Amino acid sequence: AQEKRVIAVSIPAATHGWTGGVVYHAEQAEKEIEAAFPNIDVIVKTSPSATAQVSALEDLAAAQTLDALVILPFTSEELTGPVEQVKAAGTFIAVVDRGLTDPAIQDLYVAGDNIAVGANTAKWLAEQLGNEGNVVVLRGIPTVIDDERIQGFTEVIEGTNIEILDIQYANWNQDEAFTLMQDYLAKYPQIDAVWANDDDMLLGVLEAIRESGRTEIKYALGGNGMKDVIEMVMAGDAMTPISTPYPPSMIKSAIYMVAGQFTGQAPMRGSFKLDAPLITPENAEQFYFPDSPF
Amino acid sequence: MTAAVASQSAGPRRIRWADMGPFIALAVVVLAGVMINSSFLSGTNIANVVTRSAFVAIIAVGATFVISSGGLDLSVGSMMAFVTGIMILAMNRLEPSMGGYAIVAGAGIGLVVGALCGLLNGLIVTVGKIEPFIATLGTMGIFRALITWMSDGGSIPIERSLREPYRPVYFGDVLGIPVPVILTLVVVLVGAFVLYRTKYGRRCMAAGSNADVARFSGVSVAKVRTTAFVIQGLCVAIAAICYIPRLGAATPTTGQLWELQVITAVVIGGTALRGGKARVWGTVAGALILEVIANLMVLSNMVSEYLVAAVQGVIIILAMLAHRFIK
Amino acid sequence: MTAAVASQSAGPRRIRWADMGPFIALAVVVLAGVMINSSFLSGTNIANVVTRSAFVAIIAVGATFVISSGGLDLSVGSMMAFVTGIMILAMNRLEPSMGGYAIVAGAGIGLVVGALCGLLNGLIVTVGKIEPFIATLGTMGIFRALITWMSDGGSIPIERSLREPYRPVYFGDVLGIPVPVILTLVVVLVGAFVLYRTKYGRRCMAAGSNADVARFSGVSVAKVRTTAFVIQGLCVAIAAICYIPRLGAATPTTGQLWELQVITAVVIGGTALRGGKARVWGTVAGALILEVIANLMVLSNMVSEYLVAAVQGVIIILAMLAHRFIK
Amino acid sequence: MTMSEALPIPGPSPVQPALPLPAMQAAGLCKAYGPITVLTDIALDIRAGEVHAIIGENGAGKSTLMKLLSGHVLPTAGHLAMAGQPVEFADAVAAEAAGVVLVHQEILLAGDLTVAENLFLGRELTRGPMVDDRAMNRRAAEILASIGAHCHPRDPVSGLPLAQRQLVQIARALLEPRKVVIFDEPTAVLANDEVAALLAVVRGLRDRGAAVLYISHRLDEVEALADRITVLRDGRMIGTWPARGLTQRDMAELMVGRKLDMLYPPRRPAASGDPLLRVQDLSVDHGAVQGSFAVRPGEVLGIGGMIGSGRTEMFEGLMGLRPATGSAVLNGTPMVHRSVGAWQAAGLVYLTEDRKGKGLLLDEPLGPNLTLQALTEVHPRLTLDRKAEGAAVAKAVADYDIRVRSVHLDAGQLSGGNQQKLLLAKVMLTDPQVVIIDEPTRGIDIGNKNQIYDFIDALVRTGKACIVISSELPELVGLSDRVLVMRGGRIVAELTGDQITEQNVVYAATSGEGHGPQGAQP
Ligand SMILES: Nc1ncnc2c1ncn2[C@@H]1O[C@H](COP(=O)(O)OP(=O)(O)OP(=O)(O)O)[C@@H](O)[C@H]1O
Ligand SMILES: Nc1ncnc2c1ncn2[C@@H]1O[C@H](COP(=O)(O)OP(=O)(O)OP(=O)(O)O)[C@@H](O)[C@H]1O
Ligand SMILES: [Mg+2]
Ligand SMILES: [Mg+2]
Repeated sequence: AQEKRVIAVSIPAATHGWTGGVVYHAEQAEKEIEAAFPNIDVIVKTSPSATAQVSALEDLAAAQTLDALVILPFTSEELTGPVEQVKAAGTFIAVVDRGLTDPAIQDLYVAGDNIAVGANTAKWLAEQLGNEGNVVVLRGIPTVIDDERIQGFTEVIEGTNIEILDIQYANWNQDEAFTLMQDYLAKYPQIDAVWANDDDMLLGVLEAIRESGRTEIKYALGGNGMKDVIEMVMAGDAMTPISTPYPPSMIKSAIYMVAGQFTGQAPMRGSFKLDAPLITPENAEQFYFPDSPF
Repeated sequence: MTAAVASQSAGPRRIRWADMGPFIALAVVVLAGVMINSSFLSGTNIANVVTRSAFVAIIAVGATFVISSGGLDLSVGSMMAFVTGIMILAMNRLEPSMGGYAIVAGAGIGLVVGALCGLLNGLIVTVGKIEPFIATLGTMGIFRALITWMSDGGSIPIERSLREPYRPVYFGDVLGIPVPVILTLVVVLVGAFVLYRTKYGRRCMAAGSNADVARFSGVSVAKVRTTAFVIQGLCVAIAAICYIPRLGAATPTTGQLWELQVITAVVIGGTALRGGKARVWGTVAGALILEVIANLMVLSNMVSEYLVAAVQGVIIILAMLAHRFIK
Repeated sequence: MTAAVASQSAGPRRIRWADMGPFIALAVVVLAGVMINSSFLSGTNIANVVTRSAFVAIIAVGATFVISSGGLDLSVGSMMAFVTGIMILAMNRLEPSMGGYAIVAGAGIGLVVGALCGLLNGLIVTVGKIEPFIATLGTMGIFRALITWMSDGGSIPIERSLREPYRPVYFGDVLGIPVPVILTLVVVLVGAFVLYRTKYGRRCMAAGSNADVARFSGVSVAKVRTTAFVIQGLCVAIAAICYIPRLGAATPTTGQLWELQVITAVVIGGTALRGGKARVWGTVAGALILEVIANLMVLSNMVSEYLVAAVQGVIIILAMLAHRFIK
Repeated sequence: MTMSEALPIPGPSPVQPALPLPAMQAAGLCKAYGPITVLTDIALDIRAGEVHAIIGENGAGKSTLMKLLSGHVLPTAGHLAMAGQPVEFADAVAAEAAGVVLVHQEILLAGDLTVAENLFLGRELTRGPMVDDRAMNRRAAEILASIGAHCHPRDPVSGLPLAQRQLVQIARALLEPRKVVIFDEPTAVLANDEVAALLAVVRGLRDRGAAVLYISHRLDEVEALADRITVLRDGRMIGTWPARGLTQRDMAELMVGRKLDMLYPPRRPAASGDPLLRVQDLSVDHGAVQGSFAVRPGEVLGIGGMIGSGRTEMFEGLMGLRPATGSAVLNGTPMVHRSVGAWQAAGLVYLTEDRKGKGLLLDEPLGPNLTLQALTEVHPRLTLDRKAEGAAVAKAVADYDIRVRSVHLDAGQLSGGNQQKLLLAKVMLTDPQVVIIDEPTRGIDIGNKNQIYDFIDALVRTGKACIVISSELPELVGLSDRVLVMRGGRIVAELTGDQITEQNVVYAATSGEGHGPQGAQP
């Protein structure tokens, strides 16, 4: 029999739609890979916070020899040291989404581009609005992802005549987004577009707009490529004609790339940056995963 | 001896200024709102705010029972998410055979599930004799995990065909009063009736005020407290019933941190956390105060988005301080 | 009367089985761990778990003061984040002029800030006479908002040049005992000394047990409670000092929900939430129990990732139940 | 009747100017709670080396006056002076610092702390930075022994019976030398032995030059102890008299303002018929062992014993309020599942000795307190019947002579004796067949005791039965048709007919196996 290879996967716990998607894809990858390659053991562990993730890394490393670690870090700064420690034992390190502050630690890096998510949305929006108009923005939970998206968005908008009327936290929560949008609507008589930074929140925003009966709002956009929103894009929805992918399936890709080296292929190394192209009615099909919970 | 008898004739009931505290605080917050932003008083905004506060208010009425009987329930937020999830799954399953009636059936199932969740909490606390804080912290984790598991971390949306017939339960109105507001009023009236006008209410206060006295007076403290938790569960289910049509889905974030809002509403309303006193109407005022403050945070332009939570915290503390000094 | 005199002669201190509850529960959980995964007992794993539990244990020692004196502090998690943020900013600012000594200076500043945060909580509760639950819920929002604001919603990392010299405070060991464990032991010993062997400790218990009696006996309940909050703040700062080298940054999510873990540890440890009793060593056992359970969740492969929180909830409730029935 | 007729005593004795300055002096003291005036124009001088008794009916204002003197409550008008110097006490702590200490009528101790910790709370003995537990425990043991308390310094207070707690409270006051020591009904919860020990302590205090203020409804104690007696009625001073010359009867009549009748009801014919309640082999954890007894219709069964003999435990066990084993038959029906509710439904109620901790909701008004136990009887329908409750309150106030200045007061604001009456009314509202009353007249004034005895008598004359647990021997003897005496958790004697004497009860309670020769006390 072959020697058993262990791939540990450390990801955030499913606290909202997108992280839920990550957990789903990681567990899918685990099932598929373990079924296909009996010599590979994939261990998926979720953590509700950065602290807990560091603990989980310690526990995983203490309990067995890890051949590879696939990690979606909560934050770059906080996880860099602990991952470095795991690497010191000879583990192959694959980092997903957020790079560590010391890139030398990462053998493989599958990068999401949160800045591009914001920037691409902003560019499209500016174009559609003719560089004019009022937008309101809903942001998520105060974390790096959220921060980068907002940064990407505002940098682009600053170069236009578009005014950002307001930015408030809605914690990537549908409900809070609904409430916040209702209040935006009460506060601002003229809103041309809304950007919700995440499709979960977008659903709440759309409900609030629909209920208010306001008609001046031309666009309400989200991000992340949630399947319900992609359905809307595919159907050519007037208010939400585009989305930006930030597919939680990137974790699955990374796990597969890592698993490759234990099935006889040469190890994949280096940086793979996922682009954040606009999802439009034309290309929506390829971003649509009807079985994913997200 | 005559003096004693004379004074025994029932005098006028004392007016308690202290009991007016929450309403005065509400008035102050509303006034502040009017000064901060003129659109605060617009019909839609007021309707929005009041309607939105329905969930917390309804759950908080249940919490008033639990707290005044000497308990505490931290699980209401997760329970809300769990019950919502079960209801949607049930409605979706029943829809093919029952059509629109699936909503009614699902609501019924929700009430039963809510009551059972409450019963679970109640039994752990009374039969298991575990500090309510810890017991319901445990079930909070359990309910939250269950909804996450049921939804695979994503969301459980209600069937499209049910959305339209179900919509009015949140968005509709009767004679201009939004349905959730009417529901809240009904819940509060029933709650106030039970607490102030029935034997059970008396027993609740006794159990919360001094459990030994209650026991020695033949009141089954365990039964009374368990019942309070069941009532809490029912209130959660009622809130869930009018919550579903709003966004049409249950997610792992549904109802997150509502437990804190609910408890805050109850305490701002004048119910003491150590039990023995219940102020149902105050509780409603408390829920409104919280919602109005949140609304004002968005409507005003004075506060950095980062500091909203700080300002809310400060306002709540100030409101409680004001309340103290009115006394 | 002879019998009476006999009974007054100092008998041996009774062994209280009930007090052993937390330690028995800890033993049971550890045993479960051994059965679930053989690597549980490995030196590294045990060292990891014990070291990690230091944060919650240290903060929970402070919470034991607050709770036994009749208070409650929900703000410790956010306070931890806030203090961590301030400390890192201070260290980064001082680093150019002071080099490695910036760590010491920063730690000093952290202690002062922690004490002040505690003082704020204490004054709101005692002078403002606001229910501790609500007061500290308010400051919880305030501290959380401040760290969000300080970090602009992102994170505050410590200077690279400070990371190496600071590392040993979390990762180092003395005679094989990890530094955080030593720190925890010191805090617990000091805490136990103050609670059980000083006047202040006595008065803490009295204030928590019956505030009126304490007052009549010349104990200033307000002072005692405020001091307890200050001690809590100091403990938070100590935890922050050994937290920074572990993660190297403060973020708006640092310490989130720790307040619940801390309170759970205290209660599992045998301290009653209503005040008047303190079990410092039990508190430490409680913190260890929580950390071991979390560790087992990672080590075992039996539980769906979605259900981890549920299983944790169930285990905590079972531990408390076992504890009850041992009594 | 006019006042002069009622008072057999010549007017108040003039103040004797020859004496040295009084230890404490009060002039023009008034106290009002909002519109409710409790005390009017009280003038008092309290002399060192003297026991000064304060007597008066329930609600007369005795406890309030004591609280004014000891800084627990601030007067609305009037002055205090100590040794001629005007003083004002900001709080009880200031008063204690000045040498004035009050032993409260209600128990005020921190339940989670041990006996010694309570005694030394706020003035702990220390060695360096540490509390010196050994010294405090030693000192506590001494002082407890000196007043005849049976508890251990390291016992947690919450586990102690009421009487022991009262003794701890007394010990607390006596820990340091004081100028003025005030006892507010210290013996209400004590039994004979402890009372005797306490009286000796009080005399000792007096002999060492302290001024003692002493409130009691047990007039025999007052007669035995007091040098001077002040009588309060309805918040006013009736006067101060030297104790010598005053009989108990005189005191009672001064308090009440009218002549008093016979205290105890006449003997009833011996009860016959099948027992209403029969209890077999009742054992309670940490308490009674294998108690068996029965009570017949028309009978008052007295239960005697020293404090800590397990009487309260036995009956709390019977009621299902403590873990207990054994069988009980009520009215021919075996009571398998025993709980307060089940007993009540079957026609038996128990009245606790601890009115503050287990009897009344102190933050609730009279109505809810009165009807808590009889909710279904008073409110038969779904909703609360406010009118019926009001009527019940009015009836209780009249029947039990509860002195309240407004029915909207909370139970905690009633005077101690009136709380006791409210508690009695509350339990009786369920219309039981068998009543177990633990210390029926604790803190009730002499005028009303009478009324309560008549009440018990009337009750059993209608074929009901009553079990009276009492530490007051005259009461036990005067009221009971049969007496069981407990010692160390066991029923050690049954006394009937002429055997029921104070001596026999004391003998059985302290040493004898059964009823031994009269007066053979060790
Ligand atoms: N806080 C208060 N508010 C209103 N009335 C009060 C308050 N406290 C006491 N009283 C009233 O003052 C009166 C005197 O009470 P106090 O306790 O002094 O009587 P007492 O002489 O000690 O009676 P007892 O013999 O029953 O102990 C009572 O009528 C009581 O109801
Ligand atoms: N929780 C307990 N654990 C152990 N012993 C106890 C406990 N509670 C009471 N006791 C003991 O049980 C004995 C009986 O006390 P109890 O109060 O029944 O006496 P009593 O005869 O009713 O006297 P009293 O006149 O004070 O009511 C006492 O010795 C007491 O110390
Ligand atoms: Mg009195
Ligand atoms: Mg007794």
